[in-house]
Amino acid sequence: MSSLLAFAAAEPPPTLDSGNTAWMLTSAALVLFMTIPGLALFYGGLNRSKGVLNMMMMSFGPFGLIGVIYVLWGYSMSFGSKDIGGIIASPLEFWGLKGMLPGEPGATVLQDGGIPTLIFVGFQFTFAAITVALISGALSDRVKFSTWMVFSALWVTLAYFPLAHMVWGGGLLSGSADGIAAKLFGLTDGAATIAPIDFAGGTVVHINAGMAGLVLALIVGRRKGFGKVPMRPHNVTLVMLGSGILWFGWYGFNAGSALAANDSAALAWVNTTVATCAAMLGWLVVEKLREGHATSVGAASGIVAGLVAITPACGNVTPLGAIGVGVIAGAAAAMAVGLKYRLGFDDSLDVVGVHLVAGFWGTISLGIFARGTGLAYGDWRQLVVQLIIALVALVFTAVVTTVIALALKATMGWRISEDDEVAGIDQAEHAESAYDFGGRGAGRVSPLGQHEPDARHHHEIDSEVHA
Amino acid sequence: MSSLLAFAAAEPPPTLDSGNTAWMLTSAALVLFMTIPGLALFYGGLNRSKGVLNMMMMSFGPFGLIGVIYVLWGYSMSFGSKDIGGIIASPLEFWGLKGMLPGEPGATVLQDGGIPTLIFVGFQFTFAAITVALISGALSDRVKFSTWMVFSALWVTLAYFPLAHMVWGGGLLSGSADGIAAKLFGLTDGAATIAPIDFAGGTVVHINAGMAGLVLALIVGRRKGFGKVPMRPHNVTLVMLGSGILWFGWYGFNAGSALAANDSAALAWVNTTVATCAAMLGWLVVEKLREGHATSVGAASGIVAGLVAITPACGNVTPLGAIGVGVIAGAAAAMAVGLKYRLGFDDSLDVVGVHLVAGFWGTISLGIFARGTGLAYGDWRQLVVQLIIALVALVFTAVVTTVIALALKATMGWRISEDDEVAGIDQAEHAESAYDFGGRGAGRVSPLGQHEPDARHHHEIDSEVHA
Amino acid sequence: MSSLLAFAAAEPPPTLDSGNTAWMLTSAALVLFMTIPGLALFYGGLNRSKGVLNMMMMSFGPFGLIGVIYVLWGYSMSFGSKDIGGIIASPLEFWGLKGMLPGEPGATVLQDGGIPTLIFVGFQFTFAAITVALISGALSDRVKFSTWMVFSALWVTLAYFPLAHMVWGGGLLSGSADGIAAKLFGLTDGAATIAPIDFAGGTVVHINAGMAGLVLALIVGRRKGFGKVPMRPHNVTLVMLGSGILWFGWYGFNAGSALAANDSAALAWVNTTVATCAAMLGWLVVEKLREGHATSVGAASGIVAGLVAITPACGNVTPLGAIGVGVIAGAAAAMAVGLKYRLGFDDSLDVVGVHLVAGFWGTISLGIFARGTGLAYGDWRQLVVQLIIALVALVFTAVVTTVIALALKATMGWRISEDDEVAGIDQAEHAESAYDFGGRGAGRVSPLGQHEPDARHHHEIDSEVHA
Amino acid sequence: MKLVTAIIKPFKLDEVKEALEAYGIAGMTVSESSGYGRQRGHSEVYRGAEYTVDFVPKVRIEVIVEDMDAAAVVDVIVKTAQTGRIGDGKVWVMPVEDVVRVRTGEHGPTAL
Amino acid sequence: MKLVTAIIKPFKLDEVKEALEAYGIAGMTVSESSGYGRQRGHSEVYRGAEYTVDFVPKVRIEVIVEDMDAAAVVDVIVKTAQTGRIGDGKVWVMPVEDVVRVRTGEHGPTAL
Amino acid sequence: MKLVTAIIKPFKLDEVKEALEAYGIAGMTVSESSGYGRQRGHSEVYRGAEYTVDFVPKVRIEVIVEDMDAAAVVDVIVKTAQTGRIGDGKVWVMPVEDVVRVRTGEHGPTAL
Ligand SMILES: Nc1ncnc2c1ncn2[C@@H]1O[C@H](COP(=O)(O)OP(=O)(O)O)[C@@H](O)[C@H]1O
Ligand SMILES: Nc1ncnc2c1ncn2[C@@H]1O[C@H](COP(=O)(O)OP(=O)(O)O)[C@@H](O)[C@H]1O
Ligand SMILES: Nc1ncnc2c1ncn2[C@@H]1O[C@H](COP(=O)(O)OP(=O)(O)O)[C@@H](O)[C@H]1O
Repeated sequence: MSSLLAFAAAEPPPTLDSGNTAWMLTSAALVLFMTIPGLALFYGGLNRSKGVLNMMMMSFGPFGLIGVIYVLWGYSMSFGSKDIGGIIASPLEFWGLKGMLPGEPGATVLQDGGIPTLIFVGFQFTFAAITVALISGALSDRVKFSTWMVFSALWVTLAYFPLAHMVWGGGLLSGSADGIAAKLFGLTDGAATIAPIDFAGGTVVHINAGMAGLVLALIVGRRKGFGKVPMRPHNVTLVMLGSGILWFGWYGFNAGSALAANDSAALAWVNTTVATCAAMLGWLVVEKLREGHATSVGAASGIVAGLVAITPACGNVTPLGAIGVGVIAGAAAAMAVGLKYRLGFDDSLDVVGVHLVAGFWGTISLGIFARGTGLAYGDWRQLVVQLIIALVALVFTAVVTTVIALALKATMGWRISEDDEVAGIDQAEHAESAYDFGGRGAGRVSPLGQHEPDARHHHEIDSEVHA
Repeated sequence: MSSLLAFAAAEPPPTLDSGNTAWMLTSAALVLFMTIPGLALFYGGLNRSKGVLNMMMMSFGPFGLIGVIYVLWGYSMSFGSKDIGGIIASPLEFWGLKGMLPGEPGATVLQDGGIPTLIFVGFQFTFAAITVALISGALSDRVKFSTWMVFSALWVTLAYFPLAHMVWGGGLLSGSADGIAAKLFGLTDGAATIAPIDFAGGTVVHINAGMAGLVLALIVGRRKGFGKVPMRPHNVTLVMLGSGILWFGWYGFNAGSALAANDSAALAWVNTTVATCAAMLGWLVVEKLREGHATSVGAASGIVAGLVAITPACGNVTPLGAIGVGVIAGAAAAMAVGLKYRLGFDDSLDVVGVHLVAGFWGTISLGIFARGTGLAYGDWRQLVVQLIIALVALVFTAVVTTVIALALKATMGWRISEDDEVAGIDQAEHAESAYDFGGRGAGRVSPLGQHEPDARHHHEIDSEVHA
Repeated sequence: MSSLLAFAAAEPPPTLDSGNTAWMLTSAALVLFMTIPGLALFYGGLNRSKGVLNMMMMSFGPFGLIGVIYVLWGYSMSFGSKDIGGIIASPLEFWGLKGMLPGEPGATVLQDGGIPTLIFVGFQFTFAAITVALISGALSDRVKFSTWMVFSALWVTLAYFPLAHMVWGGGLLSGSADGIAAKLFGLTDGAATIAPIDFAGGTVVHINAGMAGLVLALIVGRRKGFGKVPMRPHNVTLVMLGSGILWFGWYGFNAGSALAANDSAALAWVNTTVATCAAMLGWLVVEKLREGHATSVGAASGIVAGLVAITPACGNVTPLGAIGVGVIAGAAAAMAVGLKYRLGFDDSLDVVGVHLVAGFWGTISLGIFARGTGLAYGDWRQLVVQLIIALVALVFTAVVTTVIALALKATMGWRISEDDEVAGIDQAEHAESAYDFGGRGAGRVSPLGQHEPDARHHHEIDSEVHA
Repeated sequence: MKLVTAIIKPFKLDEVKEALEAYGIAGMTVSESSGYGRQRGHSEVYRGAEYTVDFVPKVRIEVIVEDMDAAAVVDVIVKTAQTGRIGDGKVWVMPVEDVVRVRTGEHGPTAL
Repeated sequence: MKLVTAIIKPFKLDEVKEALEAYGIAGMTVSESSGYGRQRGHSEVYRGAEYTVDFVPKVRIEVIVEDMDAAAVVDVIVKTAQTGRIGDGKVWVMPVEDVVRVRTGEHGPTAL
Repeated sequence: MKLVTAIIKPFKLDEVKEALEAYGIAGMTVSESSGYGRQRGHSEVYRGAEYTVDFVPKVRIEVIVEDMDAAAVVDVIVKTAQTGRIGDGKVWVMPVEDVVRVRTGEHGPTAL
């Protein structure tokens, strides 16, 4: 998305480029595939079996909601031209994507690579959706599905769209003349001399989701038995599958953020690959030294840490730089994930340890490795700019998430009952269980609608509680 | 595939467009991925564990068969120029794809978007194959694999190719001068004034498969214990995975049907996304109101219903219209799937409830929402045209399927023995079981070929029957 | 990769083609997806459950390592211009991909289809990585992970890069003026009159991996109980999923090897599809005749055999020829996989039976079916050339692999202890188990770092040994 | 009291459960098991090799009953689970010295 | 010797195991099972139909003990596994004529 | 008659089955279980934490035999399942009052 700043200002080129459009159609589909079903499987496999379906639904449910929201007001708030204080744009300008359809006069507006505006909308929607889904990893096995759905709608509107606008839509954290970076080190040709770099979403996606996960883990509280009872992954083949789908889809995320099929996309492709490889090795080496075994959950986690860290950097570092970004990301995340047991917050599937840590590192790594402007090239100003945007994003999200989470705590409430938590959230919230390999153990079948809808749900369950 | 009518008549443009070609190469692969393994996993997960492999083989087997058939006579019958009565084209014209290879003079014929004819062939093959695979959901756990393979070859030839020709190949249900629509409301510039719309296959794929499923469910009969013994999904994580692969691959299906990487593909992309999101919400809300719980199988099913309904409409409605198409599709299918228990036909995995209902709705929804010509725009004629093509397709398929199914019933027979059905079709038909987590319970291993091939198969099984 | 020979000599065209670039960005991602997680799942599902994670890690681990190696010296050794004896190129020329980044003067070198060099690098990396991963199927359940990682680094450098150079980089097995083919049948216009054909990797990938698998199976030895205790697939749904991902990704492998989105890619697409369909049928028919049942593992295996066989041939045969290539590949591999029990080598997951047999057949099948130059077209010289490159590749790999494998046997050792093998390699090497459906049976949880790192690993396991 | 253990074919479980309920038995414990006996297993085929699975899936039912009910309960199970085909299973009876209901601590017959 | 068999709620297993250890019991065998009794199962909903699952997951513990320990062991299990809610389970005692430790071939109480 | 119950290491199942067949035992019932005893479980590592699995997988065999065979059958099992390593398992014998073959309704020894 490096070219978005240019886009915000420039007039669109007159012709559509079918090659760039082909790549964006593909990329948008790839990013969708990351969440549905990639992330859902990754998180689901890491979860205990009694909550795997709920964990998957925490990705699927918001995805549906945000799809509708993005068309109605999300795109407009993120990328509309009616900026409000550098923080957000008006939700009304492109309400319902008005004026953008084929054949509409002012609507065949093309991005600078010659792509239809609509596919840019689709591409951006998938980013908003996965960011919310990422957060859910902090909350496994204990949260009301209804509260989570309401949270998703509020958070995407009040935390995600603003940050997307600030960073990519020409707001405060962009390289625009009114942004923080321009205030710090001045302007060159009407834009910041040292523009902040977030190629594909280190701040907007990963710091944002990671910080939200931390806040929620603290406000919602721990799973019953956290730190005492083992809560280990119930199906590691799903974890491996999920990590593979994430990696595959991430080419849409990163190389697609060039918004064209060009040199820059090719560089992003190679950097994404090599950083991820290096991060997997980094994680495995830490495990091997520390515990004596390199695990497969470790490999999958290292992959995700590498992908996260290279996300902001993939268009602006060399492949050798990418190896550095990756290996440090993998090792750092491997060391960070144990912290939750010491500090006592139940970030169940390590949103903080992986996304916040690697996302933060990836964002500031540009201060070191960015081609031409990083420390390694003798300039310290990029590092200052990157630190500032990372910290502003962190604080902004922390505040907004806290407000939303406390409001919901006071009203709808976050937690399911202790009884339900012990019996398993899949049964309590979704009336389902994930597996039935034996084919035994079920008694009667009755088509719905033949008895009263309210008289039969799980109050029959004599939930099993610790006395 | 909106442009196919034009294509049938127009002379090909002289140059190949690499961008459009890139998109079609990708799209064709995406549609293949929908069936292998997407649909197979979706259906397999919904099935009981003793029949999961057979259910997957009912997608894989015909896929192989139709691949060969399509090259031999399928493409020619669907898209050949030698039309026979508006219903079918000659199988001989392009037998074995003759004349289409690179370097062959008359063979580098390009579609109007500048794509090689061969990739159009590949793309269209994947549609034929998934349509047959869709039907299998009506038949789980009880059908001879050999009969199913023979059915597939007959049905694709006698039901699918004709309908593809009628709708997309310039036949009776197209907008051509000889079609039904032209007869009804006259011609403009040599084509129907109000042309029927089926952008990516509402009639050809979903009404066709859904109706065939209904006919087969009636003729083949119910599983032993249907409606009495519970037959619930044995592995919901496979269902979620399958639905995710289907959604991802459907971008090839829908946006690929623009046959180019352009505005129209971008609109199809966005509409496909938002309708599917809305349909998932629609299904979940119905469940929540009716049973008190929103389930994950419901989310996966809502996704499929939305994808089905938007298929014919994705190129011709606005994103707001797509929300309407989707939410109604999800809610309607959620209400339809229970019907089989009342009406007593065993449409095992809901081909009728999902594909027929949502496919029918999607096709006629264009009469309401089609940009410019729908009811919402003040014209009623599109609605009439859409109703007519939907009904003609329905009746055509019902008749052809009934004839084929009864002929097979009288000759090969459809059902495996009751003993085999109770013991499990995976063992009976494929001599396999899907899972072996424990690694216990197997006695000897013998390389094949060391004993008589006929003396050893499951007559040893003392099959377990209800006395 | 037919155009690589041309590329080696030609000066790059001046402009980037966004359509071809879009297709290569997509293709490279597709080939990555074949390994991560496609092949890992395919092999993992075929394995017993106590070694599924190790089997997956044997794909994941080397993938990470080779990613880093490829950037450092792999690309340079394969495709550098400083040829050494027709066998290899200098590792230093493009060390760390120097000189290839966007904006670097001599670096925006484009391939002949107008694609950035970097995406060609990415694409080629994925081939190197999957080739190593393929070998692992010969070694399930018994090999030290550390030895396997070291082997991977050595083998990719000493066996894979040379063969890639010889075949695609203008070396001995290419059509260049210094190659074997030119020596045999003379030159036309400065290149071999009868150039060897390996469109997408029959020799470099499949013969190479298959032969290495055979050598390793012999040197490493059999699993405990091989041929006596049944060792059957533990999760066939994973096998089906893996085969589907492989098929999908293979379009990047084969059609991507055209290095452009053009006629040739479209032909490769169709041939890949139809040969694979025919091979699946071929395998199933052999099974049905021989054992009385067509199995789903057979369908998945037939798919892979067909994909392997058509790999070298997909750009140079007709669709009817592709049916021939496929059906023979499927049938031949189905007959070959039982051999290991007779001959007594434990090629655990049939790398030899599938990849070596089908890869060899595919390579020489061009001698028969290659358009214009095959036997079927009245010329016998192509057959001679194909046989020679296949045999040279076979011998080269056998020698190199033997040397590396014996060296490792003498130093690090290949096998885990018998105790560990019986207890299961997942626990022994990775301290993990793949599944925990019950959620019972675990005692305490302790954050790492609270006790001595060395005092606690699986010496506590009282491993279960056959006395 | 007596413990009646029955090994039966899995698909008979629901019927047996209902028959026992009809007889007046209010509780039982069920687990999955595999049987070996006259009934042979089946063959499976994987890639060029054939496997014989010797064990056949069975369900194992345990019911504690009062002494006087033992014979009748055995009878009910045998009648309901019978298909007359090889592999129908076995039922056996063993002496139980005491039973306790965990919830209340009651001993003996009232604990059932 | 006696065989004490206990059917309990699965989440009580760790506590029971610890209580038995504390009492001095060094070994036991555990398996998964499903119970049927006063405690009812639950409902699940899939696509337009609702299913009742009659059986409730239970854990089955077997401990061989010396005669004099039987009553106390039953007591320990009952106390620890008790939640006072329906479905807490049953414990029963049966006579054992002999026990052997496979590793050494020792018979009787020393085999425990 | 007697019920011989054996808890053994899973990989010994096939050998024990064959030895019993050789002795002349024609049937048995097998289930999966987990053991706890002298033999310790293992550790697993996931993302910065380590877990101890206390229970070890075992197989549980049940064979009904005539009184006179009980001692010999115990012997066969003990001999075959023995590896001499901790965790080899236990075998115990209990009195059975009656056995019925479900298929035929035969009682007593002929039901075996
Ligand atoms: N001696 C035995 N001890 C324990 N269980 C047995 C014994 N013999 C048979 N069984 C169980 O009974 C089942 C049925 O026995 P089988 O010999 O196959 O048929 P049938 O009882 O009809 O003659 C077996 O699968 C096994 O579970
Ligand atoms: N007669 C019986 N024989 C064997 N097991 C029984 C019997 N009755 C109950 N059980 C077991 O005990 C468990 C608890 O019994 P239940 O009637 O639900 O509650 P409670 O014992 O608290 O009254 C059941 O789930 C079942 O496993
Ligand atoms: N008191 C007991 N009651 C029932 N089963 C027991 C008892 N003690 C041990 N076991 C079973 O025997 C198995 C082996 O016991 P263990 O103490 O580990 O080794 P060993 O018998 O060789 O001394 C255990 O895993 C458990 O299944």
